[in-house]
Parts: sequence; structure tokens; C-alpha cells
Amino acid sequence: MEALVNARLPADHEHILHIVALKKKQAEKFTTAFLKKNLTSMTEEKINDIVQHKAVLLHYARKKKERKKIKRTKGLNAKQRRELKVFQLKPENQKYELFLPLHELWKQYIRDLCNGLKPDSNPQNIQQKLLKADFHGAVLTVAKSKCPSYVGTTGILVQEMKHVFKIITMEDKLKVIPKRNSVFAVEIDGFVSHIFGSKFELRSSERSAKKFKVKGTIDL
Amino acid sequence: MVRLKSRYLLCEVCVSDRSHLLLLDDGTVQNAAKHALIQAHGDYGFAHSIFGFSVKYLNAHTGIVLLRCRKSHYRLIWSALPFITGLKKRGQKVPCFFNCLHVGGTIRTCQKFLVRYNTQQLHRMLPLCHSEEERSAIRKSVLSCTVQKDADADSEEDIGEED
Amino acid sequence: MDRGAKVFGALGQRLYSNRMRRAAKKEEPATYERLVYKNTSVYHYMSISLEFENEETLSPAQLKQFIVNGLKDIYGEVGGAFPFDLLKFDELKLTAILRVYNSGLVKLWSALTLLSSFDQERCAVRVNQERCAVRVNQVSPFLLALSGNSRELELH
Amino acid sequence: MYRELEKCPRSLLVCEKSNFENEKSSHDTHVSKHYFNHKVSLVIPECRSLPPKLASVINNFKKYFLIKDLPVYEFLDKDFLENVVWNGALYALSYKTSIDQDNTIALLPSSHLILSVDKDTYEQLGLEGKPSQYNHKQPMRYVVTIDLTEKSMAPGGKRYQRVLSSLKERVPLKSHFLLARHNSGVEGDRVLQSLLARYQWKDHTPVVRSHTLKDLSCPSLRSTDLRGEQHSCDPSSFLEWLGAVSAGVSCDNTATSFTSTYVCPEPNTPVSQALHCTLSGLLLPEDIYSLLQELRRYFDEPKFTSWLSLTVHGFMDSPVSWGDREHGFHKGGENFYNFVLFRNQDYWLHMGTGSNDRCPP
Repeated sequence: MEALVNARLPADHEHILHIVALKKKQAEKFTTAFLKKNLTSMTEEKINDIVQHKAVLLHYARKKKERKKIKRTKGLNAKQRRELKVFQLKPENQKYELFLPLHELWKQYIRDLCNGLKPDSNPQNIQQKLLKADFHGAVLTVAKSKCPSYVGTTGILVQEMKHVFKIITMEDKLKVIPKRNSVFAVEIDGFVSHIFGSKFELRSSERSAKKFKVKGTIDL
Repeated sequence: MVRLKSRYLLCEVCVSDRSHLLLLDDGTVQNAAKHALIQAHGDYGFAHSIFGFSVKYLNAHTGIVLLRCRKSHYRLIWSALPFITGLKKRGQKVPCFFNCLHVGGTIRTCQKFLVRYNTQQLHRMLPLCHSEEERSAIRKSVLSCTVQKDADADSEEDIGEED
Repeated sequence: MDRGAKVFGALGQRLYSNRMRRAAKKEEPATYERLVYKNTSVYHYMSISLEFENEETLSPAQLKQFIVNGLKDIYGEVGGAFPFDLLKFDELKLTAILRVYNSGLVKLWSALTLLSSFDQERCAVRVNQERCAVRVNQVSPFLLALSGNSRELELH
Repeated sequence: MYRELEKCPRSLLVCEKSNFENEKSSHDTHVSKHYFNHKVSLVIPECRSLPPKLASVINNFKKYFLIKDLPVYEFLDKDFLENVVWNGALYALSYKTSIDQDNTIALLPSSHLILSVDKDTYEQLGLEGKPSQYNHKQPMRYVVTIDLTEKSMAPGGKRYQRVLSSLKERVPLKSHFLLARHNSGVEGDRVLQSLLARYQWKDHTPVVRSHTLKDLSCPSLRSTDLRGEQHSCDPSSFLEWLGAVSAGVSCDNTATSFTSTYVCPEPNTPVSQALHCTLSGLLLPEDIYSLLQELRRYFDEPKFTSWLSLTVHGFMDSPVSWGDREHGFHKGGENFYNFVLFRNQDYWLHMGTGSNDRCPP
């Protein structure tokens, strides 16, 4: 269709119609001048646009709603975290004394959680509370383990992961202890609770939502 | 899933008076077998073999019994069968013994065996007929109860009734 | 039963005839030989003691019959039919030593454990059931080992 | 028909034949490595009473102590280690602890402390150990071996501290102990006495019993024929006969008798009398060795009998049999050895163990 419109008139037709076909350049110039003269409301660019834009709307289309882009604060992904060593304690910071205030804080937190932690309070209630509590800052001791060399390790819990506890010992050493196959003892104001690590393999954030089952074997 | 395999013991109940055979039913046979098992193999053997033990088929006219048991312990039941000396029914005791004809893995092989066995028996017995009338009477009775279509395959009456 | 014997240092001992050895005034010193037997003993020995609810006396034959009956209860005529010996029975202490083939050990042991009542015909009419239990003190493939039971060592 | 009922656990019997004068003969190591001996029994055919020399050796067996509720860490005391454990030979074995259910502790004269503990105790103890031979699919029992002569076990050392804190704080293991000591120095005695003084204790002497058996038939043995192929008795039936003699089982049965069909193995010779002498208690290998040496001298004078036998039973609940080879208890806990001494200084040695044991040396 387009080709037909743009095609030059045959020479014999010129004679019949009494018009002279313009050269291509001349024709273009003519068209722009013509349009400019008639469509005074539009700027030259817009006209140009119309001439160039050849899409023809044949049916009704709804106007697209512009979706608002929610801007997320993009954090670091796991790989970047690993590379930057964000969660790794620097060797110069692996000091037991540095974490003592954290331990004091934790004790305060547990006392608040258990309504004061009186000596006559029900151990079962405390256990229920402890189950959902956060243990960062607690003094953990490995009471039982399948691997004998872990047994007896004591220190402040500095980091809890899904499968391991990272604790810092009195000798300022950072120890990574797998939760599986070990039993940990937590002492607070005379109450000693045992944590069966194999049943505790969760992140601390997930644990607060988890329902612990009473059943099941607690054998290592 | 693994199929629980069974063994089927095809037995013939031998009694002195064939009219006593009509007293047979599943319960009496099963009871007799259980007693024999306890006698032969004690509580231990009984407990081992009693699961899955059942009387699958019983023909009171011909005295054919099909017992089903677990494959793992069928020897216990098999060896206990000779210890059955009589069947008790409503205080009446019928002296008998069990003759184990065939041990099969499926009911179908037992059935096939029974057909073959009975044909064999028929061929063995026929020459013993005294007169021609007897022989034709037997032939007639055999033909009357067989399925017409494959009359030569099924030659004994209890076969047609098998499941 | 694998009674396979491994011979480590066998030397040609049997080459010497018996007569030759007798002729020599002093016998030749034995050469080193080592044999390792696995499951060499065809028997197992059990030392048991009986405990009755009331005071009871019984003869060795009665005891053996009692055990045979127990075996028959559990394993029946077929399974319970295996030989065993009552080597010794102390009628005062009610202790006994049994000897049984290896193949019958498990059966005998389990039958002994499950024995619980002792039938004794006191009068001609009444059958008295006496509760009793059998304690298995020691089981060993060597009869010699039964005489050295260190668990019986009592010191005060 | 009951295939699974006819199985039974393995047992081992090692038979050796040699001569005492053979320089490669290892009878002395076999005797001295069998640490915890509970009973010694002697059978001497054609003998009415103990010869005085033998009797004096038997009466000179060392006494032993029973000490009640002794915590295990007492063995690790510095003074005790230096004077008693490293100096001379100390034998200690927990008393009345069954190795198949309790924690059993043994201190060998080679200064090895052996703890055979159940799974729960092992997990709390925090000391490296090996799973025991007695095991299910999962290990249920562990054997912890501590070499007290090791450098790191010197008092004050790192490992020493760990063992001490394990036994003192984490799991305060305690038990009754049977103690015996050989080669006691004066200083050692003083330290041992000071330990004993702190706990309830009593000393015991081995119990000697002897009686003469009349009119019995003895199997005839030929020293060169260990296997019993030529007119001799094979090892297992000989041991059975010995057991029958020690248990007082009568041999006069016939094949048709109802209660028992046991008879003396063929070939046998009638013997008018035989001496059967037993000693029980915690018997030291050193004493047993001197008894063995004395028995060798028994044939110096001409005697009717051509052989005599010495049987030594180990403790059923000892965690070791020979050396530090593990010993267990499956159904009998037997670990014993038996010497048959012949006139020409030949000997047979039978060593038997049960199913949870390592093979004897």
C-alpha cells in the first residue's frame, strides 16, 4: 500500500492529469511544508513523529497503569557477606572480657523473661521460656557429646547458627561446636537447663516460632 | 512393596467311612490343624505359623482341602499335618489322616495339579470296572457335570467349582 | 559347625613311630605346635539354680523330666526333641549343671527361662501346681569355665 | 527347621604344645600377661596330699585388699602415681561390677588405666575411647585406655588435667576395688597405706581348698599328640573331663541312662586317687608363675603319673584377658588357661575365651 502511494506516477499519466511528479526530495519538502502550514498547533518534531510513526491503532486499548516501583534497600547477598566477613569475629576482638557485658545483659534479659527468676519458681515454666529465648550471651557448657573432645568446653555464646554454636572460652578462643550429637548445659542463677542440640538445629529467629514436641527420643 | 508370599498345601482327607466326609467344614479342619501344630511344634511354632494360616477351599464330597500359609514357615504346618489323627465335630470324633498331595505357590498350580491327579486316578480306576454298564455309567456321570466347552480338560466334578 | 583348625607350627611329629619313641629312654622334647580352634566344643554347659515358692525336694530324674516338659510346652514334640544331659544336681542347694549340644542351646535356655510352675502329684488325686523359677547362672562352651565363676566371689 | 535358633556365638580355644626348656617357649609371658586371675586349680593324679614344697608355695600367695567406694581419681594422685603405679606392679580391678552392664575399671601393672563404660557415661566423660567388641548396630559400650606412663600424663600435664577433671568433676566414677601389689617398696607401702586409711578396707588371703578324689578314671595323654589323634585325648574332651572333675560330675554313666550320658573320654586309665586343690581370690601372675616353676620340679622325683594340670581362671568381669586385649561377657565371660605338665618338661597350654574377646596371644 505504502509502496503504491510512494510510487512515481507513470509518465503517460502526467500528461493526462496535468501534473508534474516532483522529485523525491522535493516531495518530502512539500509534505512537511504542507503539514506545517495546516497543523499549526503542532511543533515540527511532533509532526515529524507522526510522519515517522506509522503504527495504526485499529481498536481500543486501555491505558496502562503505571506501576509504582517499590524501592527495596538492597542488602548484601550471602556471597558478599561471606566475602566481607561481616559475621566473623576478628581475631583481635576474640576476648572473653569483651563479651562479659553481653553476658550480663543476657542474664538481665532472662530474669525479666522469667519474672524475676526466684529460687522457688517452677523449673518447667522456666524451661518453656528458655525454649523460646535467645541464647546469645549465655554461658554454655558441653555436658555430653558423641565426640569426647567437645565435652567440658565452656564459654559465652557469641553467635548461633542453624547447625553450630560459636562460643568464646575463658582462654579467649573461639570454638565452633556443632549442635548435633551434643547436650549443652546452661546455668542461670542456680537453674541448670540442658539443651539437646540435636533437637535444636534451628536459627534462633526460627526457633521462637517453632513448636517443640514432647515426644521423641533424646538419645544422642 | 514386596508381596507376601504364600504356600498352598493341597491335602486329601482320608477316612474309613466316606459318609463322614460330609461333616467336614472350615472350622473343624482349622482346629484340628492348630491342635496338631501345638502338639508338634509347641507354642513357639504355633505362634510363628498361625498368622496367615487359613483353609482356602474345602470339598466335603471328595475330601479335598486347600490350606494356605506363609511361605516362611510352611514347613512347620506341613510337618504338623501327620499329627492330625481325627476331626472333632459336635462331640463326634472322626478318625482320619491328612494326605498332602501337593505344595504349591499359587492356588492355580494346585488346581492344575488336582486336575492332573484326578485324571490319573480315573485312568487308574477305570480298568477295575467289572462290566461295560458300570463303565458307561461313570462316563455318563462324568460328562453330565463337566462344562461342555472343554469337556476333555475337566474330567472331575469338583474342578468346575474351583475359584 | 566350623571346627576348622588352623595349624601354625606343625612339624613332622607323626613320622616317628610309636615303637621308636618308646625305645628312646628319655622322650624327645615336644616341638612347638599351635592350634586355634573356633567353636571347638560341640556342647554348651549351663549352670542353673532353681527357686521354689515353698520348700521342695526333687530327684535328678524329676528335674530332667521337668525341663523336658517345659521344652515340650514351648517347642512341641518335634522342636523340643533334642538330647541334653543333667550332669550334676545338688539336691540341697538346688543347683544343677546341664550339658546341651550347641544347636539346642537357645531352645533349652529359653525353655528354662519360661518355666514357671512345677507340677507335682502330691496325692493320688490332686495335682499341685508349685510356682518356681530357674535362674541361669552361667553358660559356657567349656565345662572347665563353670568351676571358676568369679561372680560368686563373696568378700566381706 | 528353626535355623535362627540353632546359631550360637563363637568361642575360641588356642592350644599350644612346647617344652619348658625350649628357649622360644613363651609360657612365662602367657602367665604374666594374664593379669586378673580369680581361681587356680590343680589336678595331680596319683597323689594323696600336697607335697610340702608345693604347699609352702601355695600358702605364700600374696594377700590382696578389698577397698570400698574408692573414687577412680585417687589412682591419679601424684604421690600414688610415682610411688605405687610406676614403681612395681599394681593390680586393681573393680569388684562386683558386671562388665555387661556396669562401668568396669581396671588398673594394669603396665600402668594402663582401663575404663570399660557404657554409652551414656562415655558421652559425659569426654575421654577418647574405642567402641567395645560388645556392640549392637550402634556402639553401646566403649573402652577408654589411658596410658599413665605417657609424657602428657605426667602430673600437671595438659592431658593429666583433663583426665583428672573428667574423673573428678564430670563423672565421679567410684567403685569397690580389689587391689594387689607385687614388688612393694617401702615408700610404696606407705603411700598405699595412706590411701587405704582414707577408705574402708580389709585385706584378704587367697582361700585354699583341697580334697582327694578316689577311684576315678583319667584320660591318658601323650605329650606329643596335642590333637588327640593317636591314643590320646583331644583338647576339648580333655578340658571337659577336667571341668567334670572340678565340678564333681560323676563319669559313671551309660549311654542309656536318663539323666546324663557323660562318660570319661577314651582312652582312659583307672586311677586310685587324685588331688584336687583350688585357690581363689585375686591371685597375682607372679605367684602363679612361681607355682608353675614348683610344679615343674614335681617330676624331679619319680612319680606314678605322667602328667598333672594347672588351671587358671580369669575374672569374668575383667575388661582385659591377656595383656590389654579386650575381654567381654556375652554369655559366659570365660577366660582361662590350662597347663598340662608332662614328665619330660613338655607342656600343653590351652587358652579359652568367649565370644566378645580378642583371640588369645
